[in-house]
Amino acid sequence: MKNRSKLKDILFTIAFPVLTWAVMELLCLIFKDKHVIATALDIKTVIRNTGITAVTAYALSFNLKEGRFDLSLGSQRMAGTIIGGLLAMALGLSGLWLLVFAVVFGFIFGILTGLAFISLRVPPMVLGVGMALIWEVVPYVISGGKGLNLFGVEGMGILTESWFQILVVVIMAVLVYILMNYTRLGYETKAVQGSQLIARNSGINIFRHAVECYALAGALVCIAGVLDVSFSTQMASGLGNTSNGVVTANMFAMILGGYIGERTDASVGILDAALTLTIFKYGLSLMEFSDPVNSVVNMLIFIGFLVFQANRHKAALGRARKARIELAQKRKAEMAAA
Amino acid sequence: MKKIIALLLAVVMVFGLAACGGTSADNGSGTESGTESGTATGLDLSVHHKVGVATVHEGEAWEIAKTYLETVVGPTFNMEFIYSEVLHDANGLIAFMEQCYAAGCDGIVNLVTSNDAIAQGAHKAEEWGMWFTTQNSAWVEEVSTLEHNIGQCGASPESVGEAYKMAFKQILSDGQPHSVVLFEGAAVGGDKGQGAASHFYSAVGVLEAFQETYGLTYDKPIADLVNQQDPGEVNTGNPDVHIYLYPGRNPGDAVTALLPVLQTGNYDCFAAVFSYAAFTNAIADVEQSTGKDIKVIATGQIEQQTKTGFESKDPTGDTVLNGAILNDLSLACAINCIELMHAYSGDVASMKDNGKTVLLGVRSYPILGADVYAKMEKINTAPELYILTSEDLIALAQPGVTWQDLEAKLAEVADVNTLLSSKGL
Amino acid sequence: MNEKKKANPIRKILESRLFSQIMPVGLLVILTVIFGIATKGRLTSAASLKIIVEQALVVATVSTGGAFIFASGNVSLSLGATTVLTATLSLLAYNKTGSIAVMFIVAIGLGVILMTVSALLSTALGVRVMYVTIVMMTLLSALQQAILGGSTVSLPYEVVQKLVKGGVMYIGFIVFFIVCVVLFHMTDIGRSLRFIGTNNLCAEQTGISKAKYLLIAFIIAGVGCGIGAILAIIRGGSVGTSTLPSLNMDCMLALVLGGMSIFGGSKSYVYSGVVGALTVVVLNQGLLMIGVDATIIQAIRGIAFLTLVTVSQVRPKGLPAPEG
Amino acid sequence: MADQQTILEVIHMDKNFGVTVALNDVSFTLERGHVYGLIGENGSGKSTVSSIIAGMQTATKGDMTYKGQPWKPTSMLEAQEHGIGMIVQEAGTIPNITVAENIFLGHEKMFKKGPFIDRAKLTSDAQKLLDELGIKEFKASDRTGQLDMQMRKIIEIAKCMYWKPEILIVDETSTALSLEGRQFLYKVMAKQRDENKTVMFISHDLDEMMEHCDKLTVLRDGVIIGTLDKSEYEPNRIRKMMVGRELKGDYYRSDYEGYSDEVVLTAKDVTTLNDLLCMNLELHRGEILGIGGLSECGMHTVGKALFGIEKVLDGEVRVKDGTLINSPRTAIDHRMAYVSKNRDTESLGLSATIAENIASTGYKINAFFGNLISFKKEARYVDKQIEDLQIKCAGKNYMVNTLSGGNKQKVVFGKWVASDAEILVLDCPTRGIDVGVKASMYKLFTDMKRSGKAILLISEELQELIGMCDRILIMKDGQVTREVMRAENPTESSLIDYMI
Repeated sequence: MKNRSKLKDILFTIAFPVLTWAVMELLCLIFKDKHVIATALDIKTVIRNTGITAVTAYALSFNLKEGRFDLSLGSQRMAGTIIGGLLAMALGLSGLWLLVFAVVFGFIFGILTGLAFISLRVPPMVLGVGMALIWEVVPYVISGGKGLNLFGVEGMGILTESWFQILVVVIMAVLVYILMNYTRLGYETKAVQGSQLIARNSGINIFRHAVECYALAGALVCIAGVLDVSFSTQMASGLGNTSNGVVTANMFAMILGGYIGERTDASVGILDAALTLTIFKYGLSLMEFSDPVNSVVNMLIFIGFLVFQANRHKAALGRARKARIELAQKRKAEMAAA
Repeated sequence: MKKIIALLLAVVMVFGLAACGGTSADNGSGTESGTESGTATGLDLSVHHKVGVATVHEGEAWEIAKTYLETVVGPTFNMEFIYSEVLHDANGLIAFMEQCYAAGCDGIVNLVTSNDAIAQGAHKAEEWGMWFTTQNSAWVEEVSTLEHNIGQCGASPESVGEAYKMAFKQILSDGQPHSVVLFEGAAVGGDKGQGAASHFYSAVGVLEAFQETYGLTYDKPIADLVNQQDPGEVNTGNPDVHIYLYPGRNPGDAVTALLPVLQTGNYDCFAAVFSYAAFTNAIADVEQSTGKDIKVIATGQIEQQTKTGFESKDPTGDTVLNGAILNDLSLACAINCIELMHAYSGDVASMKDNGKTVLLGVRSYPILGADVYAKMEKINTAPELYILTSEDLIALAQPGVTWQDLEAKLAEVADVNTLLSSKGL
Repeated sequence: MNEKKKANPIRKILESRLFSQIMPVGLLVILTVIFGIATKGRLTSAASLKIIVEQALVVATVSTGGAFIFASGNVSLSLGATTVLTATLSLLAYNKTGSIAVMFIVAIGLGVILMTVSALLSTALGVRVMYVTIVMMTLLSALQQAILGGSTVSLPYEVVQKLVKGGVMYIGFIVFFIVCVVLFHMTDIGRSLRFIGTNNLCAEQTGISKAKYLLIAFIIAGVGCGIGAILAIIRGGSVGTSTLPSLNMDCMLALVLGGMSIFGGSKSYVYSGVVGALTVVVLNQGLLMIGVDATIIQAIRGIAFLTLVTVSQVRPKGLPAPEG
Repeated sequence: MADQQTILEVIHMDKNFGVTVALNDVSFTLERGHVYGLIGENGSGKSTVSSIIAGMQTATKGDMTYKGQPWKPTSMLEAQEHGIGMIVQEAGTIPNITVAENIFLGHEKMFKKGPFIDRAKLTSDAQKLLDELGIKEFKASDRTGQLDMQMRKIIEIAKCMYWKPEILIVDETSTALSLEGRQFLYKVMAKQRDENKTVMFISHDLDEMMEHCDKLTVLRDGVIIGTLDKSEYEPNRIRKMMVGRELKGDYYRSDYEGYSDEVVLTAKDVTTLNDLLCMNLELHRGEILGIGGLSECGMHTVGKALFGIEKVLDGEVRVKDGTLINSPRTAIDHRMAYVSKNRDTESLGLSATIAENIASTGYKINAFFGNLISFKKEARYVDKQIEDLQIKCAGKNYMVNTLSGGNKQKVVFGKWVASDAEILVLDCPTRGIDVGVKASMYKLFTDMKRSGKAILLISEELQELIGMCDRILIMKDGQVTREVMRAENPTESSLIDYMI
C-alpha cells in the first residue's frame, strides 16, 4: 500500500517535466516542424537554465518560507559573483576557483545581511531595500564600474562544460536535500517555518538560524550567478536597486516546487519545477516567442497556478460541506420523528 | 543612550563617506551661474568649470573615456566633471541635470540618445542657462535653434553604415551564400530619433550589403525592416540566404532568444551593433554543435574585450571576432568638451551653422583583422596616444575655430592608417 | 506574564504616537537645514527647492496611493510596473488621438483597472497579495516590453511645455494628495484599512470587510499610479522600457522613511510617502552638491535608510515578523 | 533529614523591570514530594518568580540554591537539562513537524550522528515517552497539525516530562485544557508527587488550586503575603489575601429576576462544517443565557455561527425582525456584538491604540457629512467608554498591548458598549482576568441585562454559569442536550453530569 503511493508520488513528480516536454514537442512539431530537444546543445542549455532556476529558487525559499522576503538577494548575487570572479582572475586561477570564490563571497554577503538583520531587527523587506542599495555599490566600486567580463580569460572553459554544470547542479541539489532532511539546520528550518515564536521558546536560536539562512541563500544565489556568467561571459555592475529582478523571476519555480514537493520533498520539488519551467520556456522560445511575450505567458500561467493553489482545497471543502448538510437533514428527520 | 550613539554613528558614517567621495568640493571657485554668453572673451583656461556628464555607458570603454576626461580634457580645460549613474531616458537625464544645476554646473555633456531626452534636456538647459552638448548620431532639429544647445556629435550614420556594409561585403565576397543573425540593439526608430541612430544605420548597412551582393528582394524598404519591433526572419527572396533580425537592448535576453535560432545551423554570420561579448559562449556552443564556423562582426571600442576577440580562436579554429566597427567614445567626448569651451569663450556662433546646431560626425573605424587591431589598441593608452591630445584640444578650442574646422579635423583622423601613422604606430 | 511595562523614557518616547508622526518631518527639516548650511545655501535656494519638489513628485504621488495598500498590512511590489505600463499606454493613446483628455482618462482608468485586477485576484480568488503583486510586477513590465520593443514613445515638447506651464504636475499631485488625506484620515476607509493591518481577524469580527476595503485601497493606489504616470510623462516627455526601473523600491523606501510601518496597521500615515520622497531627494541632492560621487551616494542612501529605520523603531526582542 | 527534602530555595529575590518592581524580597523553600500552589492576581509576580527558576529570565538581586548548589540558570534549556521543567502558559506546538520532532524541539543535538540527525532514534525515543505516560491518542510519528488543540497541549506536557524534571512548573496550563486534559495534567502532577519530586502549580482557578495543591503561596505586588497549608484553605481568606481588600465571597448576581418573553435571536437547526449539528436556541430580551459543555462540544463555535463568522451550512440564524444573519456586518448592523474566546488574536488590535480599538465600531455612528468622521464625536465616543468602564491606561493614545488582561477585555467591551449593541455574544469573557476586574465585569453584565440587553454567555467556568445565567444550555456533540433554569439552583456536579 505504502509502496504504491510512493510509486504514485514518483510518477506525479516525473509527470510535470515529461508532460510539459510532450506538449511543447507537439506544439513545436506542429507549428515549427522542430524538436524541443534535438541536439546536445539543447540538453546543455536546458541543464544550465534548470540549474540557475533551481539554485535561485532554493536560495529564495530559505528565507521566504520563514516569512523573510530578501529583496537584496539579487545584489548579493551580483556582488558575490563579480568579486569572486575578479579575485579568481586576479590570481590567475581557473573557473573552478571562480565558483569557489563566488560562493565564499556570496556566503559572506549573506552572513553580513543576516547579521544586519539580527542586529538591526528591522522588517526583512525594509532591510532588503536598504542592503540592496549598499551591496550594489560594492562590486561597482571594486570593478571600477566595469563589472565582470570573463570573455577570453584563460581557464574559464571548465565553467561552460556540460559535465561541470550538471555536476554543480546535482551536487547542490543533493546537498540541499541532505541539509533539509538530515541536519540540525533542516530540523530548525521546518520548525521555524511552522512557527518562529514557538521554535524560539523551545530553545532554538532563531538568531543564529536566521543568519544561517541568509548565508546559505547568499552562497546559493552566487552559484546561480556563476552559472549565468559562465554562459553570458559578463555581468554588469548595475546600480539603482534594480538587481533583484533576476531573483524574483524565479518565484514561480519556488512555488511550483513547493507544490510538487508536497508529495516527495521540497528540494526535489524545486529541481523538478525548475526543469519543467525551463523546458516550457525553451519550447516557447523555439516557437519564436520573443522574451517579453515568453514572460507574459509564463506569468499568466503562474497566476493561474496561484489561483489553483489558493482554491484547490475548495472541492474537498465542498464535498465535506455537502456530506455535513446531508447528515444534518438526516438528524432533523430523526428528531422530527422522535 | 544606545539610540543616541547609533544616531551619532550614522551621522558620522554618512558624512565620513561624504567626505571620502567629496574631495573636490572645496577647491576651485566654482562658477555660480552659467550665463556668460555675450561677447567673445578668448580662451581663458583660468576659469574653472563644472560639467555634468550624463552617461548611458558603463564598462571598460566608458572607464577609458572617463580616464581621458579626468587626465587630459579636465586638466587641459580646467574642467571638473560630475558623472551620472547609468541613465536610461529623459526622466533620468532631467533628474541628473537638475542635480548638476544645483551643484553649480554650467555645462552638460549628454550621452542619452533619444530625441525626446535631447529635446527635454536642451530645453531645460536653455531654461537654466547651462550649455548643452550631445552625443548622438541623429540631429535633433526641434531644439537646434536654442541658444544654449551648442551642438551634437556622434558616430556619423553614414560612416557607421558604410563600415558595416564594407565589412560584410568583404565576408560575402567569396561567392557563397551566407546568412546572418543581426542583433540590432536600439535600432528601432533610430532614424526617427527614438532609438539609437548609429544602431539603425549599422543595421541598414548590413541589410544593404546583403541586398547588393545577392540581389535580394526584400518585401519592404530596408528602413521599415529595421524598424520592426518583433524579432524574426526577413523575407529575402533567396532560399539560401537567411536574415534574422533581433531588436532589443538587453544582451542577456537576446542570447537566450537567439540561441535556438543560431542552433538551426542556417546562419553563418552574426552581427551585433553593440557589445557582442555576451554571445561568445553561445556562438562557440553552436559552432561546436554544428561544426560550422560563424563569422562575427560587431561594434566595439578600443578595449580588452575587442583585443581578446581578435586574438582568441573559436572551436572551428577561426578567430572569435572577425570584424569590429570601432567607435571611439573618448574622441566624441573631447569634441563635446571643445564645443563647451567655445561656449565658455562666448564663441557660440562659430559652432553653429546659421544659428542652428551642427551634427559633427565621428567616423567609425572598420577593423577587419587582428593585425590592424594590434596597432589600433595602443590608441588611448597614454596621454600622447589619444586621438586628440592636450595640444589638439587647446588648438581646437581657440575662438575662431569653426565647426567646419572641427569637421575637417574629424575627417583627418577618420582613416585608420593615417591615424596610426600620425601617432607613430 | 503581564508585568506593567514601565520602560525607560527613550522607549516611551519612541512608542508615543506623536513622536512617530513628527519624527520623519523633523528629520526632513533637519537634513534640509544641514545640507543648506553645508552647501552655503545653494540647496535651500528657491530654484533648488523647486527642483527637489519636482524630483520627488512621482514617487510621492505613487507612494501616497500605495500607502492605502501598505496600511492594510500588505506589501505591493507592482506599483512601479503598473505606473510605467500605464504611462506607456496613455502616451500611445495620446499619439493615436492627439487628445490630452484621452491621455488623462486612459492613465487613470488603466491604473485603476490594473490595480483592480490585482485586488480581485487576491480577494476573490484568495491569492496572497504579495505573490499577486510579484507576478503583476513581472507581467506588466513584460507586457510593456512586448508593446514597446526597444523603442520609446514620447509626448511632443510643446505639449509637455503646455502641461508644465499649466502647473498640471502640481495640481495633479495636490488634488490627489488632499483627497487621499481626507479619505485616509477622515473617513472609515483609512481607519478600516489600518485596523485590517493591525489585526485582520479582529477587523473581520468588527464587521470590517477585508475584501471590500482592500479593493478600495487598490483602486485608490491605481488612481495614484495613473496620476503618477502622467507626472512621469510630463517630467520625462517620454517613456521606454527603462523608465523608472526602481519606482516600486523608491516608493517603499519613501514610505518607510516617512514613518510608516512596512507591516501597516496603526502606524500608517498617508503623508509618509511625500515626506519620505522629499527626504530621499534632499539627501541625494545635498550629497551631490557637496561633491560626493553618485555611486557612493547610493550606498549612503542605503546606510542612512537602515539607520533611520533602526533608530526610529522600538527594537523588537525577537526577530521582526508579524507574529512577533 | 530535612535538608535532603529541600530541593530548591529562593532567598531574598528582587526583580525590577525598569522602575517597576515585579518581585520584592521573595524567599521560599520547595521540598520534595509536594505540590505547591502559587496564586495571585495578574502582575503579582507569580509568573516572574517561576520563570526565573526555570531560566527564562534572571533576577535583579537575590540567590537560589538547587539541590544544595547555587542555582543561576541562563536559559530554559539549561534548567531543563538540570531537572527543572516548565510547562508554559502559551508555548504551543509547531503544526508542520511530527509529534516526535515537537517533543525534542531545541534538543536536536541529542540525536546528532556526525553532521546529521538520527531521525529514527528521535521518533522511537519519543514513542517510548508517550508509552510511558500512557498516551494512546496519537503516535510519535504523527504530524502535529493533524491533532486538535487538546492533544497538542498534551504534547507540550509530554515534552516537559521527557526530562524527568525534579521540579515541574505548571504555569496557567489548565486554562487551555478541557476537563479530560486537566485530568491528565492532574495525574501527571500526582505521579510527580508520588515519585518524591516537586510540582509548582500556577493557576487562576482557586478551586483547582485548593484541590490539588498541598501548600498555597499567595503573592501580591511582588511580595509574598502568606503560605497556607491544606488545612488552612478557605476561599474567602485566600481571595482577600490576593486582592488585599475584602471581597464579597459571591460576586455573582444574587437575584432571580426573570427576562422578557420577547425573542431577539433565534438559531434554528444550525449546522456548521465541524462542530455544530442541528443546534437550536432562543435568546430573549433581558436574558443572560449560558452555554456550557465539555470543550469539544462545539460551544465556542456557537458564538461564531450566531455572529456570522462561521459559515452556517444548514439551518439559520435570525434576529427579531427576521433578518438572516450571515456575516459580521449584518450582525453588527442589527446591533449584535461578539467577544471571542481568543481576545488577543481576534478581538483586539494589540498594536493599535485604545482609541482606535474602541472607535472601530463607530465609523458610521461618528460620521457627520456623508462618510466624513467627526473627530469630536469620535473622541467623545471613546472617552465615554474609558470613563464608564474605568479602563486604567496612561492615555487613550497608548497601544492596547501596554494594558493588563483585564483592561484589555474592558477595551473589547468598550467598543461594543459604545456601539450600543443589544445582543452580546460573549465567549469566555472572563478568561484569564483577575478577580477584581472579574467582579466589575459581572456587575456590568447584570446592569446590561437589567437595561434589556440580551447576553449569550459561553463559558467553561461552571461557577460563572451558575452564578450569572437565567438559563443554562448544556451542549454535547454540537447540539443542545439540556436546558437548566436558574430557578433550579443547579450545582457544579449536576451540570457536569449533564455534560457527560
